[in-house]
Amino acid sequence: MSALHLCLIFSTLLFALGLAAALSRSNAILVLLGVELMLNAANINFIAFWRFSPQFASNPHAGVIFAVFSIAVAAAEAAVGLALIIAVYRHYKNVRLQDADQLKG
Amino acid sequence: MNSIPLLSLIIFTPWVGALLVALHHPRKPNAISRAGAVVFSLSTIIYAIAAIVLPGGFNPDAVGLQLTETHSWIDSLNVRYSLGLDGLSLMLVLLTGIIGPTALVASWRVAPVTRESNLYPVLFLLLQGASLGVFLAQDFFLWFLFWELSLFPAFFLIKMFGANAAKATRAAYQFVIYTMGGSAFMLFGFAALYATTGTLDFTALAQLGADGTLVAKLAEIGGIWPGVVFGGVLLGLAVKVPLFPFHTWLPSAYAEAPAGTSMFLTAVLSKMGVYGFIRILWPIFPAQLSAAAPCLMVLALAGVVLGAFAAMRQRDLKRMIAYSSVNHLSYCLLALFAVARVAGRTTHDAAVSSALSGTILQMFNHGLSAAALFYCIGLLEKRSGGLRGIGDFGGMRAVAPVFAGLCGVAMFSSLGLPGLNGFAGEFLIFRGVFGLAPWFAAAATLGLLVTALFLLTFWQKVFHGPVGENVKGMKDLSCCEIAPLVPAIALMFVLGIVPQVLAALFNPLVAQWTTSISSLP
Amino acid sequence: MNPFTATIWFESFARRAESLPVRIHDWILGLLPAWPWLHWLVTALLAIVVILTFYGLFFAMITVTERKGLGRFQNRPGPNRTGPCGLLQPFADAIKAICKEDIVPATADKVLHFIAPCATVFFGLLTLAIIPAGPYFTALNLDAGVLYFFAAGAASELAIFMAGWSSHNKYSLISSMRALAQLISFELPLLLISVSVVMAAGTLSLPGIVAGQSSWTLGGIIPQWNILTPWGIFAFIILFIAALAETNRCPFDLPEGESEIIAGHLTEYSGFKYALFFMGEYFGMLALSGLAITLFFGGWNAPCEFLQFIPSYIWFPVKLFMMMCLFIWIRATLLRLRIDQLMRFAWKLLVPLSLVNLVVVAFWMRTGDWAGPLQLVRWAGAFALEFVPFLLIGRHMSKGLGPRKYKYAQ
Amino acid sequence: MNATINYAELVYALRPEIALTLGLLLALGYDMAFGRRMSDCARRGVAVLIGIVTLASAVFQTLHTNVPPVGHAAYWFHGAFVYDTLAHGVRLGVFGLSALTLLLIAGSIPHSALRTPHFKHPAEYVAIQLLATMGFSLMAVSNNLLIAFLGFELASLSLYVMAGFDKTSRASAEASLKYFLFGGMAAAFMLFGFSLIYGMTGTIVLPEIARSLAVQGPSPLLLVALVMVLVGFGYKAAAAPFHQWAPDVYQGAPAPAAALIASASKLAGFAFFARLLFSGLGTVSGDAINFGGPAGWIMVVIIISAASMLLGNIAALAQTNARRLIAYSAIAHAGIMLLGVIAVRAEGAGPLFYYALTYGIATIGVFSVFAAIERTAPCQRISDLAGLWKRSPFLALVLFVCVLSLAGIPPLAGFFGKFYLFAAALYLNGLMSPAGWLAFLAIAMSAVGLYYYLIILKAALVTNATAGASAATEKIRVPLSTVIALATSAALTIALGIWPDVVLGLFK
Amino acid sequence: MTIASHPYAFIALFVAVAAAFPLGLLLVCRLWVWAFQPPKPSPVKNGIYECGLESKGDSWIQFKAHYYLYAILFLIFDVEVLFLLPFAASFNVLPWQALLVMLAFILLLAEGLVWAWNRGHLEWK
Repeated sequence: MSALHLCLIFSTLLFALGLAAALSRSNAILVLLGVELMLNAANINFIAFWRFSPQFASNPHAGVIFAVFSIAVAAAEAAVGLALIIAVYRHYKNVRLQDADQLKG
Repeated sequence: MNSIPLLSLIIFTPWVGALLVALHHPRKPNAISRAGAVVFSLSTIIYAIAAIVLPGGFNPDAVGLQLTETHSWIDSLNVRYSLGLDGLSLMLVLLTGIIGPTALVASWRVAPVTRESNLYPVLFLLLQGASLGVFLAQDFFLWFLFWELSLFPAFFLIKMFGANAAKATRAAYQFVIYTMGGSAFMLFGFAALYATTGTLDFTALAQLGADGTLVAKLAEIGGIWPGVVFGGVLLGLAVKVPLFPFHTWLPSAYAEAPAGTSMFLTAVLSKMGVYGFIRILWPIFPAQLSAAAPCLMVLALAGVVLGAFAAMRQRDLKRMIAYSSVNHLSYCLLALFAVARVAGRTTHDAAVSSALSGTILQMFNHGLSAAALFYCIGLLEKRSGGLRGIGDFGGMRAVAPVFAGLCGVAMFSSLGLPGLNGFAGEFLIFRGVFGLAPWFAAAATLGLLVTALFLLTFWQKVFHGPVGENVKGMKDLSCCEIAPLVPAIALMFVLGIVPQVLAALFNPLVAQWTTSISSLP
Repeated sequence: MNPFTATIWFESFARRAESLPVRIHDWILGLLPAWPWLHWLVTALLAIVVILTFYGLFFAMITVTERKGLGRFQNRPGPNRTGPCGLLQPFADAIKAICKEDIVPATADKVLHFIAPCATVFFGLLTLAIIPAGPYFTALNLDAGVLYFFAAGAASELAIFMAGWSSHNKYSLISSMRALAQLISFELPLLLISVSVVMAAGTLSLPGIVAGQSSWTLGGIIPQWNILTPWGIFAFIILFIAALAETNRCPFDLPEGESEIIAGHLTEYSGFKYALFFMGEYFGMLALSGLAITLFFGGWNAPCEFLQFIPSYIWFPVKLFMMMCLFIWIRATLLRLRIDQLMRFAWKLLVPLSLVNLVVVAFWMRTGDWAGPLQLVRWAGAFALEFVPFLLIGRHMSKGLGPRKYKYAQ
Repeated sequence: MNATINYAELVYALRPEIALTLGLLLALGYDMAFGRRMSDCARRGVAVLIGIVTLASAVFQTLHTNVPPVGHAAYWFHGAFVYDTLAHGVRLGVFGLSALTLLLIAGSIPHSALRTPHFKHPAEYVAIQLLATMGFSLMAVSNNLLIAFLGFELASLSLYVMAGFDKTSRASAEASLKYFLFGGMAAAFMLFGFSLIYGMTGTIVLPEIARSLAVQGPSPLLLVALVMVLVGFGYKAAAAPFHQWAPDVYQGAPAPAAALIASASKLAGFAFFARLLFSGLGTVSGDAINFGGPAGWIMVVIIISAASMLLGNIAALAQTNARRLIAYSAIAHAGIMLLGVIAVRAEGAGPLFYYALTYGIATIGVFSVFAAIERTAPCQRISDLAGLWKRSPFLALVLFVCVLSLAGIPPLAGFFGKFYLFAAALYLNGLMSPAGWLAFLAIAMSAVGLYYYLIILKAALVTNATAGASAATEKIRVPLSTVIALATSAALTIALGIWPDVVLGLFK
Repeated sequence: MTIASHPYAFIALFVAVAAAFPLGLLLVCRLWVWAFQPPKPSPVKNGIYECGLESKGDSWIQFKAHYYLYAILFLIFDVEVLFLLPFAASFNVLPWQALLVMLAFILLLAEGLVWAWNRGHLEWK
């Protein structure tokens, strides 16, 4: 099993973990954490592929650049997410998703 | 004459009228807007007569489309703004021209709609323009636009002005959803046609259909494909006519609509379906129609017979006439399918041409007679304060002899009494169908008998017998009330005696169809 | 001995003194069998042992320096009983700490309560590994050393929050929240200043940054340290202020504000865990001082060319000690801020100025080839670019604020 | 670092985006400097005006970009950006749609004390909307997974904020949180899929990916990547089974934000995915022509499309809330647009673009009506629309036109879009292909759709308002800017239906 | 002379030792306690220290949202550094246009800061 495989298995596990957290948790912040885990799993993939795979000559740094940008995006997403969670908190006085059930039909 | 876009004028003048009326006064109708509406409605017949009479206009001896207008429109889809007139179209334009103003006048004068609103003439003019567009468009896309556009004014006419709001709503929805559902499948078929042939022009498609290229092209991409496209288009048209199992929307829609709208619906809108069969389905899919004809004939026959029986069972006069419409239009379809069945066989030229002529005549005649009958029932309703059960009246002949006379003429025309217009069409149809499919014709006579039965029952129960409770104190018709009936009744007589007046307009067409049918592969 | 041979001797002495650690290292390896993995292991362990002992002892000495120094500032002798001049005081303190009973609140989150002090020390040590203390005292030479430093250093915020939260004490929690807010706020100027140094050096490697400052001008008297540039002086001031706040030092020691919130996150700690917190904090201070030295004071380099005979492993501790003295001096001089003042200071002054500093560095680096009178323009321009925003922001911030008026004292 | 980076080209490629950036800075800056001194109304007006001018200048910049002839594309900045008719059209389209929704803001001031969406911070709203528009525009020109992802996220993040912009509304907050959580997950899926694609091909430039995949052929890992990308896409497009957020957002978000989410976002998203799927993954598309062909993303898209049409149409039938109804209909429309994605192979992006654009215009029209009604009375339930004909004939007329366009009634734009799209889908291989059956299903479902659209129209045009609720019967005064938005969307819906060549001409 | 052949191997070892260091010290204390000073817990001693008062209510209280605002702001600027660092490291070889691009980036962020300042989000309340 090569290093790349290990990285991929790790990232897949991380992704699965994040997905499980995002789907099963009822606390919005924990769901957000799960989403962040999923994003970071993808980042690990990028870095692993960049490090261990043969590259196209046209852009040898694509993987790492992608990872840098997606970290930034993940951070922005966390920022927006926290802001939205605060907004919900102001109305519901908690961040449990099962309480946010005003919209349905 | 050629420089004037006459056909566009025919279509769009009512729409311009609708716009003007709408702008004139948005809420309450007044004399000016009413008069304006009638004038714009009348424009159709004026244009049509102009087209026949004026030099450079319609040439009855020529076959093929005349007065064509073609402009590029949607280049990316090869869709053109294409109008054309031939004998068939002209017949229907004339019919619309006659019934349109009549029905409009009838809507106010005779059987006033429940809500006094200027919306009514606006919608009515829109409906009239759209119907005319259907009869004149020669490109599927344009045709379909008008086809669908006719639906919405009709929907609102039924829904907003029907006597019984709840029932009218239901009927209007039923009407729109049935028709739209059918149209959706038709659209699907044409999308496929476009995808394979790249054109939507009726003439071009008919050309492709006649020499078998169309089927070959469709078959290239899958065996069941021609059948499916055909089925889609058939469904769309069958709902509109309506063909037997798809007719369930019709009685309630006709019954719940205000009298004027019923007149227009039965006289013009139902013809759109038959027109579609003749203009689209038959030329484009001759082989498929021929193959499906036995089945379809059974359905048409069912329409003839069961429509008549159903009409007999009705206690509501409007529903009765509605079912009789199913019956009458099924004659047309029966004839058409019978002709389609024998396509490619050379032995039946006389029968074919008689069936086709009969079909066209029957369309016209049914328009006149059914509209007149709806008008009469509208009058009854007005007089009795909304009653229209067959048992609510009695002895009307004594109370209102003029009314009884006029109504009787319409009824006998509908029944097919020789000497009145109905006879010519039905006679020709039966003559043709007997030559092409004798057993079907024989069975169809049953429908004829039952029609006679229920119409006579109607006659007897309403006009004869002791004077009913509701009839007492009814007045006979006033001049104003007679006026709308006059053109129709007059035409009934004229066409009953000299149907050639009309037949001359479409005979060359029928002759050409007849030869082309026998020459089909 | 003629001067020439004297110079030779002198130089060879300096070289030998400089390479002393290498020779010791080689000697130790020579005693061992020639297995590569063993050599690597021993080398690594040696580096670790050196780091632990050096910084451990430095920590001890700094505590006693601080106590004595503060004493002097306040006109009292400071510790003077244990050992000569009280020099053994830290060891006595350690023994006392070991002997003290370790009290854990019954309601605390026991696991986190235990982890928190360990984590403080742990992360403090991690950051120390990257500080280049000399050409042969660079335990860890990473291409992205700056990133490593901040990655490891930022984690100490977590430890403080752990401590505050696990104590189950309101004051602790408030303090840890405050600490968190303060740490992240001051982390930004710290980072941005590092970025500006990286811009000037063109590398993320800390030894690389040091190497960029290892030359002298004006006949070897003036070192080419970053501190001696217009942007560098500003950058260092900002970095130093941020470092004060990052290590919860006075005047930014709000999280531990005894007079308001008992002792903040330390309230529920006693015994050796308390000592560990202290150790961790001092390790953090040492690391940040080391960083400041690396970034601005030429790292292990001598200030003048002729002073090179003193080995680099002397220079670095000397500079470190002076930095620590500066910390102590500030602590003795300034008063504690309020939290709103603190946050305002970080966000409204330090962050914008560090952003400005980036621009100034860009200007400075791009104008490196200006000579003659243009050189003057370069200096003036860089100073102006730094000063004008500072004045503008400063004026804006102090708008409406005057000396406090004391109602009753008038 | 590559020293040959041509920054002039970068600036040329991103002129509209630069214009948007400057515009949003101006909007924020002006509001910061002078906003406090102005009345609420003036403040809102200035912000909207700046937004519109900015979008206009972006349109101007776009118009002054050289468009390569149809079938060709220009590549900029080392292949990071692509410019062709689709990109050109989408840029123009999103700027226009965005401008239309901006007009709604000024109109959405509550008249009474009723809780209706209102904007305390118009400049911020405009700025965020411009950011979202920038994201759309980037999605339109991206030729590279990274730019695409950035554009996608820029747009998404801005839309999350816009959905939750009404701070006084519980529903708005809830909607935006749900939108965010679903969208974040979708982004993660997509990013993971991108990373796998990158791993397999070693590049993030779409044509290079296609070349590399053509050599490799399909593999299980590729299938995983495709599914992940499509899951992300499904969420974005609100296609079943990833649609759960859509009804909530349509219901809870302020009307202008919902309008933007329903219009420009869809247009950009579908254009971007058509490009990604065809230009990047086209060599592993699988077979839309025959059943049982090689597996690829087309089968997945077909399944999602069918599921969306079925679920959207059927669930819409049961709705009593007008906005939710529109949302479910949007899901159904997403299904049809997915069919359009498949049909790109046959007819190019023209049908898809036309459909998405006209759908967007009509939806904006509907939401404009909702926004206008909300000025006097809540507009959530379908029954809230009752008596609209009497309260404002103009609104009723616009609603009539737009809803009929959504239903696909000729001669409105929606009809032509459907027709063109179905023809394109059938063009693949007639009915005998999976796409053909899908088109068939789409037709059948549009007939179903007609029913619920008529329910809305019935409420608006026929039903009388319930007596007693005074707010529900008073006349609605529509502010000028909303009138412009309403009139524009209705006029465009009609005009584009009658002269579709105005749009389709781009693609011919 | 670099000590480690691979820097990450050294980091791994260092992490282990750095973790062991405080744990080892605490172990020494534990041994001392075990050998000489058995603990004598009592409810008062093990209670929460609040200046001699009894603790009231739950200590794990919810904090006001303002803390999160700072966190969000920090997040944004922290990520900014993510882009600044690669830029800074290669600053010397970049063309001047790259500087302009970066300047635009910084200005955009600075604009965000000014906005937050203007809206009063930087004031601790």
